[in-house]
Amino acid sequence: MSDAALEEFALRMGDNCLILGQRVSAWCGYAPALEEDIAMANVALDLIGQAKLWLALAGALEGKGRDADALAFLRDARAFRNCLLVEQPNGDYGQTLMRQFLFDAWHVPMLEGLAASREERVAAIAAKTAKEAAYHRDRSADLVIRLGDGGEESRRRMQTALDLLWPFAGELLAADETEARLAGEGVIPDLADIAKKWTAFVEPALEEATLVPPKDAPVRKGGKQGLHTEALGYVLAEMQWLQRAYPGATW
Amino acid sequence: MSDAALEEFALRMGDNCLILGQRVSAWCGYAPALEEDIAMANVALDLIGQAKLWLALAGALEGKGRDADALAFLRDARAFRNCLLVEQPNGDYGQTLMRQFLFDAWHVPMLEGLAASREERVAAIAAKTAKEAAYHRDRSADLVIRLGDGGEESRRRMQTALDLLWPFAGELLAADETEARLAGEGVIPDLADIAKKWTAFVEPALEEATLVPPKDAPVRKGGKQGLHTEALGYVLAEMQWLQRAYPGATW
Amino acid sequence: MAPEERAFQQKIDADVKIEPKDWMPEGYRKTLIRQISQHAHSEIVGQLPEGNWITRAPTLERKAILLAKVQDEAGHGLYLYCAAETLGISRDQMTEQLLSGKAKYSSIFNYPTLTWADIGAIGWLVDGAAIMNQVPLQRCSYGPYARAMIRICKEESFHQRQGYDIMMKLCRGTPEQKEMAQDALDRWWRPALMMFGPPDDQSVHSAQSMAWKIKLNSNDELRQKFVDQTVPQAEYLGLKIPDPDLKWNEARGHYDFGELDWSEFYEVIKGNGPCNRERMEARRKAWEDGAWFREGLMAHARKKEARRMAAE
Amino acid sequence: MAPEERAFQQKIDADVKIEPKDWMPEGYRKTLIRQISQHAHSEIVGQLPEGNWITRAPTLERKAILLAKVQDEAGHGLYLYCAAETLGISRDQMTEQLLSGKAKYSSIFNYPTLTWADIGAIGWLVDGAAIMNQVPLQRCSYGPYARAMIRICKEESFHQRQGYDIMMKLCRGTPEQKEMAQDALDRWWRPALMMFGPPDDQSVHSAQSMAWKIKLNSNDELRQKFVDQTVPQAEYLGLKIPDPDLKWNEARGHYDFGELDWSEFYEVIKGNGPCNRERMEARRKAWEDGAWFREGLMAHARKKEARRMAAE
Repeated sequence: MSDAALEEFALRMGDNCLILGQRVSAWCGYAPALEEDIAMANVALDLIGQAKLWLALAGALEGKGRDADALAFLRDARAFRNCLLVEQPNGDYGQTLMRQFLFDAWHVPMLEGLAASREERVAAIAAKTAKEAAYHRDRSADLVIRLGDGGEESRRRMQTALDLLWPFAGELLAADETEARLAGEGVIPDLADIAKKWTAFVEPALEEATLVPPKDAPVRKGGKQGLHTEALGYVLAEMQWLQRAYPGATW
Repeated sequence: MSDAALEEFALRMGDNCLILGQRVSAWCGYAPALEEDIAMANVALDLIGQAKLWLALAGALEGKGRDADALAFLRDARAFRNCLLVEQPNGDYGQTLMRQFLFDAWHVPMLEGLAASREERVAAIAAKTAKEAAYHRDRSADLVIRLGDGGEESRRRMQTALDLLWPFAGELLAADETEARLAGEGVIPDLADIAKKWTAFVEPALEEATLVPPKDAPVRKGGKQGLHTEALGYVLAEMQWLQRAYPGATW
Repeated sequence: MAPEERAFQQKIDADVKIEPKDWMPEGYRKTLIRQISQHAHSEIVGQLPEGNWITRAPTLERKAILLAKVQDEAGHGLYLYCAAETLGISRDQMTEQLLSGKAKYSSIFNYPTLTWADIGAIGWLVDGAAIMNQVPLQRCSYGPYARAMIRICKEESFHQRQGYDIMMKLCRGTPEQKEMAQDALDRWWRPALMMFGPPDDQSVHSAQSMAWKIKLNSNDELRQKFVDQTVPQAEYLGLKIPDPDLKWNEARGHYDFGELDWSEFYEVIKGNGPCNRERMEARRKAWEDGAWFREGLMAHARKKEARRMAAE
Repeated sequence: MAPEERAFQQKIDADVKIEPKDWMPEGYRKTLIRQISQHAHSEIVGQLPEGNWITRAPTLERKAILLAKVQDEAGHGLYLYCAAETLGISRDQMTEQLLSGKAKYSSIFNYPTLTWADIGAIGWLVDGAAIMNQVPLQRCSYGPYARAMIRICKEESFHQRQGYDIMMKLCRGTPEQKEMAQDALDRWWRPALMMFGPPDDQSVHSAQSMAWKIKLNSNDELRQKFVDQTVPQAEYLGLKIPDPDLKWNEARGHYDFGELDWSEFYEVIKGNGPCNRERMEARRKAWEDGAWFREGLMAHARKKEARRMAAE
């Protein structure tokens, strides 16, 4: 098993959690109901916690003494490996929920599959985090269904969110060379299998929500290879500023 | 004449130009008409140019080898000396124009007064920049008048903008100790006099615009002493990120 | 005094808790609603100044701690709204009072968080002062409020320790970090002391509230206690309290400290603090932008109910 | 061929400029409107990828230069819209065609600017390719377009030098900066080559446009010229062109270079490039958010006119 491929994979997992956690955390105090403030903080908290675990693993595999914070706060955009979906702007609360739903529906089977990884450190992180991911998935699916099959405006907003975000889902579901190799080695699950599970979860939920995925939308991807949208740079500028403004300080 | 007071004053002038220029520059490509894209870029360009002059002077007076870029890109929020008005968010285009109008109406008599400064370096910068400031002032006043005395929606938006921003104008018009001392030494004009000129320009323009300043609005201030609103930190994070991400690089 | 009112007061004097279904004087109910909802609103608005640094926290650990803290505050808001609801007011009514400006929240949240050290100072000083105010309220006469306080105080003391820990890291850090810590103390010290309310001789409502045991200590008493507790903590950090009149008074066994400028306090209460407008705008925007979400959920609930009825 | 059409073609063959009031075939008018408005739209949309770095430019000088450049682009948009208007279409109509997706703009602007080096690469490569396209158009048969091109080309060559200067600074800078420059070249090289349009054997409209002198060189001819010009510049910077097939062909006196993946080009044209959606959304939002502004100014103009009439 190649350490470089595994390091790359750990970065992707960690960056997905980090960037989505960062996005979600911006809702604190601004959500549409107090319960949602609490729930969003909870999602962000779990994601940041998971980011720490994956990035620590990536740093250890790299072997250059970079810890999770160094990776989170001192890389430039091109070195980030998150998928494009998670860096998309929060938009309205419906877009935030839809982004979460599409991500969670991938995250849960992925973590469940990873829990059976031949690589112990990967299996340990996945086993530790799969349950909280499932909890968030159930919650985001429930809200997508209720708002889709809700009032006229909520349905319209959720459909808009789906149209907007659907093209980004494909990136999560298709393996590149790194992932194909790791799957072959039993380190990560086969992404084709994850895609099936994703579809099996997402399709009935959207149907219940009375929402229709856009037809023939081309997949937008590149994040896993560090080719991001212009949105990421701004996320990083804000997130990293303090670390970079006081280099070498401990906090 | 105290170099420290003059340095402080040069910082204030420079930071006002820098932060307002930074705010305004965010309109590039997003203004409501092509002519406005061009005009906003022009305003930003002149302000950034002025910021360079003032900050270079401040750095020279400080005498620690910091140039204009070091001051612009490597200070934290508490060390910035711009007034609160210029750091206020762009809002809609009406708020951007109103902010500009209230600032320009101060900026022009200030620069005209400074052109007669006993301090040559100050007089030189002021003489060099007063004309472009007057040009911007005439333009922002003209637009405020046309939009205030325009349609129902444009009037409503401009009045909202005035209500929002009026409380920040007072900070520009009242001298603190530093400014009182410098005025006494003939380095800068008397702010009471500037305030009169400001009012003499602003009042008839607002009247023509059919806009009414809010009554008894308490003055919001603190920026000149480095006590900012929470908005500034985000402006700096974005503006400074690249410099800080690659310390010591030349560009 | 009517017999039921006498019985009520006797229960209070005997430290028997008043529960939602018990008889209570209108003034007691109203005062409690005002006090509890104001406290709840403070938790809600209090998310904003700290939330301002979540996306810019300097490490993942600090980001997580801050997220958890802000989440706790929202949770406290929730308990407190529930406690107030037992007195016959709905959460929506309270929200409306907050957004219309009719209800108040703690003035401290009208100050901006300008540096990361402010997050430390808020935990240390603001949560410290809050605990000082709240610990006695665990014994207050109204059962639901007293019980909410027990839960809240436990979490708050955790927050205070985390805030102090941030300050400690800064004070043991680089000179710039230490300066940042001192600057935060300089800005938050006086507003924190004002959290105990105006001096006793200017304080209204106090006597009745004390008799009802919904206020258990005087403002000045708590303020003194806070100063006595905090000064040694500042010394341990190596920070200087920004008060030239501060000194230990051997005779009183307390620290003497300088007069506070109460005109600032009243200005902030009137709405003229540094961030009043921004705080209220943020809450209003959250509420208005979220209207479609709340309505959507209600529409779904109605549909579901209609379907259930149709199926029966 | 009708006599007026023959006269028209003779003027063109004799290098006499066609002016707005002259007779012209409908096809000439339509083709020009399409070409000029597409060029104008490219300038407008082209503000966005570069504008993306104005607020993050690394020095005040670079910020000013970039601002001036983006301002120039808006200015070019303005000249070009004016040139197109002489052919009987209004700016609002053209804007509507852009926003509805009916009109195109240069595909290159559907790629994102991910680092500061992209600003250098755009100036060097994208403006370089644009100039290569535009220089011959200074001699095109339609007067207003030719004159706009003269002005535009002068400014563009300035922009190209500034872009090259950014690249130079990066390549002479830290290893990280040099890596950033190479990365930008790697990403922009192929899209820049595609700016000259599909290979000649796939290109439509070309023969007629050449006869009308609104297209003066073939796509492949200009592309070759661009490669020949740019390769030595890259070498001077110490950067490697990302094309394994690139090599000097002594016999041809030109560089040979690898096949381009035209399927990507057609995907981007179809709307499926990395930023098509964001670019159009940004333009639409600017237009819609600005509606009140434009209407307000018109309302004022109407009022003023009414007052003037009343006073007469």
